[in-house]
Amino acid sequence: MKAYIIRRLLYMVLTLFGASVLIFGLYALTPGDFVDNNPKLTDERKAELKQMYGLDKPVVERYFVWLGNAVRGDFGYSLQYQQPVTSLLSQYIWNSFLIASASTLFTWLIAIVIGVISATRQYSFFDSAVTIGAFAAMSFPSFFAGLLIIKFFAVDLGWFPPGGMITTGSNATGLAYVWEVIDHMFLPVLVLTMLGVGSLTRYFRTNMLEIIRQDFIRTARAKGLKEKTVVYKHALRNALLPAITLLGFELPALFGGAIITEKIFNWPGVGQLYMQAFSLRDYPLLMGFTMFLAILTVVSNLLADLLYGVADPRVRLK
Amino acid sequence: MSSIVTETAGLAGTRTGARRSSLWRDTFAKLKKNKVAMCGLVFLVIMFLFCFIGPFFSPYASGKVNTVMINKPPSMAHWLGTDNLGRDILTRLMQAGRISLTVGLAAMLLSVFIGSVLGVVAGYYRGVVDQIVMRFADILMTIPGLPLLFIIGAILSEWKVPTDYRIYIVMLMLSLIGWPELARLVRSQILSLREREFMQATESLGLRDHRKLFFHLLPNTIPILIVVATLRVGGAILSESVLSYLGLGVVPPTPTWGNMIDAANTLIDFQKRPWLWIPPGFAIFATVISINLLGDGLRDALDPKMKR
Amino acid sequence: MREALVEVKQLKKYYPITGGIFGRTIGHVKAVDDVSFAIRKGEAFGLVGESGSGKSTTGRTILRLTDKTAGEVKYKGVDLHAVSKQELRRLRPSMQFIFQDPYSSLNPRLRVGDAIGEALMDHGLADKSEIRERVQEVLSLCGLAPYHIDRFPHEFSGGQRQRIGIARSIILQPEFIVADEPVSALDVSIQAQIINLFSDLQEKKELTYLFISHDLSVVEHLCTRIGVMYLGSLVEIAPRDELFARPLHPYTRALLSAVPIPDPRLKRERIVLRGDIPSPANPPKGCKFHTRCPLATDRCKEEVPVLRLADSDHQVACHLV
Amino acid sequence: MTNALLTIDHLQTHFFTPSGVVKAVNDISLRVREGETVCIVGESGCGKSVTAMSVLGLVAEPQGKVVGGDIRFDGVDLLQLSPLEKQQLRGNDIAMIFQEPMSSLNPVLTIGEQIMEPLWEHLLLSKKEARAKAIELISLVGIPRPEEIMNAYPHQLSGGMLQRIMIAIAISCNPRLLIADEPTTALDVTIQAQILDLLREIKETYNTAILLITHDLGVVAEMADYVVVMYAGKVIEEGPVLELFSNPRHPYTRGLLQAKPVIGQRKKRLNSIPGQVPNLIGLADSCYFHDRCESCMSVCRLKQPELKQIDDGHRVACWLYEEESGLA
Repeated sequence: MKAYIIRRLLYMVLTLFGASVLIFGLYALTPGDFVDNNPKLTDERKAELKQMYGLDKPVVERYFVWLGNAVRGDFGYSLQYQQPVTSLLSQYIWNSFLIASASTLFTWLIAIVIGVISATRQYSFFDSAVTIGAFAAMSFPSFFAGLLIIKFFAVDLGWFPPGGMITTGSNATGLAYVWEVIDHMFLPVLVLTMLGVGSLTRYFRTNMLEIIRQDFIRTARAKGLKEKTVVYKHALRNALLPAITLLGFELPALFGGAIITEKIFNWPGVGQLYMQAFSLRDYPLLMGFTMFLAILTVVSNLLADLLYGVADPRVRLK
Repeated sequence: MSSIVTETAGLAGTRTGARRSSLWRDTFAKLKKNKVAMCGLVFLVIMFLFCFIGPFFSPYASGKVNTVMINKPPSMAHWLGTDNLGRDILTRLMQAGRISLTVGLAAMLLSVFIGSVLGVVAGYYRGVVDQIVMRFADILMTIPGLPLLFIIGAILSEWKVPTDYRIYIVMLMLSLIGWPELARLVRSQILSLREREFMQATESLGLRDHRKLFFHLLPNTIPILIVVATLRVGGAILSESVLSYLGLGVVPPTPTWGNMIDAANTLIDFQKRPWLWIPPGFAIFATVISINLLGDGLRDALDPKMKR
Repeated sequence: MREALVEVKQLKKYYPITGGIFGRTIGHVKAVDDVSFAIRKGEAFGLVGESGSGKSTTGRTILRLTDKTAGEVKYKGVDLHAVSKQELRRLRPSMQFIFQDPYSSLNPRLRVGDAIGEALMDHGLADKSEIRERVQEVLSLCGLAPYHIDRFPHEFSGGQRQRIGIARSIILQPEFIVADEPVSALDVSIQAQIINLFSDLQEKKELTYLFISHDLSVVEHLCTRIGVMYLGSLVEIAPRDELFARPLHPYTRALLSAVPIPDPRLKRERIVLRGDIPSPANPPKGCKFHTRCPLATDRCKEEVPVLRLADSDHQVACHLV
Repeated sequence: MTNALLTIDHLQTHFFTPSGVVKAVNDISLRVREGETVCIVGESGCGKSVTAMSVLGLVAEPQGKVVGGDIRFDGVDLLQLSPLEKQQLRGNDIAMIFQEPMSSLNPVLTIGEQIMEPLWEHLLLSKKEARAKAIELISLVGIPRPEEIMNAYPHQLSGGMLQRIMIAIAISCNPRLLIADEPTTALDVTIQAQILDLLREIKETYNTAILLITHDLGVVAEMADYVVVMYAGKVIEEGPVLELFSNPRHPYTRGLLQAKPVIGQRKKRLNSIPGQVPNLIGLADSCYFHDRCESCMSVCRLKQPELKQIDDGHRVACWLYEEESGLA
């Protein structure tokens, strides 16, 4: 077990190193930066700023400086906000985490319930409806789904606020504040859930269908167990196990995927921050966030694999 | 593939054309029974006709600016209304579809090509080549697709790539982020096929390497490639639309479904002129769902045991 | 005594078990652990054993379908594991392998005619024009119809597929065939057809067989000399009649008595072995069979018995014989 | 003679596939008496397993369905039972073990949990009682260190051990009938001998009736009191074991007995049955064996023979014996 974790950690560091080269390389390729893009600055001032931010040094040197700082947890200063990238990210990350975790929760709950029911009633009307519905959910461009929902629920019906996290100018506190946030969360979470639920439902349905045909399910039935026990204890447990590793992909993908949704709903999360940083070419922030995603991906993959190793007796690590 | 057919045909001598493709005929027969998948297929054909032939029947195909007819809601003359330059939305939808479908198809072809070549090389030769290819794939896969696309898209904007070329570059970008997953898939297929007894039989028969590769290994990965490739087109169309919507992909005046929805970024168009941005959104949705349904049908027909 | 066609000397095949931070080898599954025997020209040598006995790995290693760990395999005096790839390829047609699973041993996307004929073409053993004819010939030899040539494997039953697999080997005019459990996936009535096909072919083509099976009755029917394997080692080798009349190793005796006989009147004294077959990753010390042997002594726990001649042409590895 | 415990009459189980209706079990009848071992023997696809699954109501729906006949267990018509009643019967009065012990146990639950489940469900034991009983059952089937085994997972045990565990689960509620579907096919010969011994022991100790399904005539000869031979979904011959083996009547039964190589009875050539088992879709009214039969007559191609009594307790479905029983 220990050896396995160490091996994985070593490998993880290597992968992250590769990713950092890739990320830095991509940004270094880009002509123009925060300083160049600001027409108000004089040439002298530009040169001064460039020296200050180290933008005048060769690429390789800049990379190692950046990497050296990054390893110490310092991703530099956001040029736009004049704040350390890490503190900026940690400020906004919780807002993102709020809608990401809420939608993950709903996605999994809905996907498990619907997936199991449709697998136990394969070829029924319900099953066909679920199948088509799942494909529909997978086929919406995320931004279009967001736009449609805002247009319909916020603009036309006026049931929910069209964006933001709190009503502009509101100074609600306590429960009223919580309620206001929930009100604003509703639509973005709905969109994220809708976008994610399709493929996960398909996953659970396929998995359950496969498991229900296995010999040990026949044994469970032959033992005279209740159908509920057979489906929810014997089959579902087996279907859930491999899904643990999915979680490892889901989480980072959700942060990546929520970028669009956050932008559309004007939700003050890292995605929104990221999109703004884009238009202003705030490279330290962009690189910091991209690196954060890469770290999140690698770490959550490792955690998911370890969790799976603990949960599944067949691969239980020694 | 063609060399296989000719060589085997030569080997077996008198063979009727009808028998030749019986495995594919079986597949198609199975697919035909799947009503949902057939609906998808039929719709896709209609969509293609609509986009590629439709403009020839439209009186507004020239796309001339018409200052009198700006932002008009749907009417008898303009079924889906007109845009801020007075162009017919329906016609633009067709022209945009050409680009979106082409980008989707081309990106798929390119990523399938790169992915399968690298996957085959990695899986067949293993060792160092395998390590290099797969580690590189791993690194690319650590960054979620969208942010990676945004970065590359932003670079493009900075390089001031002429708008005419951007569509090719978008294709390249999409295949660049698409290939690692395909390479992994093909590699794992090759690795598991190698363990099958018929591959050991080729060793026992003393067949040459190229024969093992092109007659035994590759033909057996084609079914799964077809399915994944089909689904890929849908994914590429979706990604392209996001990029173009954000102005990081194909940019006007070249129309795509994605950048048509860009109209929604103006508050007044978004709230009051839904005919500007809802039709392209539904065109994307309908195309992608058809592709997904067809792909799922193909999966069932080609290999029912295959999992996603 | 006829000359040996194949000589196996101290053959070992270990599969590494990896672990640790850098995936070091921390142990071995000793699938084949020091096996020596010879197969004489024209005979059918049977290799029997239960799962984990390494009989199948022995067969594969003999034909160099997997690489050996140690030892040598001489085919007509040539060490198969020492020759170059080109030389090996040149030798391939004369020694063929027949697989157990008739479903996975045929490429699903290749027509029967192509599957059987391609090796002829690839080795340049026949003109393109005559291949089809040769394929049809060999199809009828193996009990299939010439019109089957254009069909795909999935159109056939298990028994017919096994015939296709046999035809694929036979067309190369081999001298030596390793057949790995070729009938164990088949039903009794079909099994008999395939066993008969094996005997017919041997008669017509003067073949030498290495016939691997877990089924003693099949081996008794087809083979003239038999080796019994247990956990990677050969425990007994003897001519058929000798082995069945006078089994010397306690394992062979137990194996023989465990096979159910389809005769309800027959009441036999049966030796039921205790316990399970140990894992080849962690075989018992001394005689590998001592954990289940009803006669085991202290010596068996310590000392590995060597295969030695107990009688003319009857070898056994047991301290008690 | 003891009473019939299980009576199957004219059972028909069909599978509705895209290429047609597969009549997997096509009008078969058989009975199992208390304490008796009945063997159903036949080759793959003859419907022997489907028969067993039909008894327990485990045929995979909606493709498979019992479409006719009835199954009575101790006088109760099983096909008329509600799902709840069926569930209470399974594992309790009728238990079953399967061919593949490796895949027949849930990989993510402990052995102990899986043995205790039916004890909770049917015998309503408390956790503690169930645990004690489970440990007792494990040692009963001859596995040492039962406490350790309780906490083990299936992948940690060998095939033979797992089959013993399956047997422990099956006998946990003292069933009156044990259905064993190819219980030793996946096991090695020396392990097979152990399992067959165990089954015999259980039968003698508890007077459990056994319906044993197998393709191996050797196993039949060792275990059976009464034998039923199936071919293509039909019973073609049945009789007490001694009678059937010493005096097989149906050409298929004879063929099977001669096709199997037997240790110590070597022949120059095995008598094989030519051809293949027919496709079960769209069979015409004929003897299903006619195209492989060496004594095929014209009537065999036109009409299906019925199962007729020819001797005391020996029944055969073959036109060769129709005259003997007094019919033309």
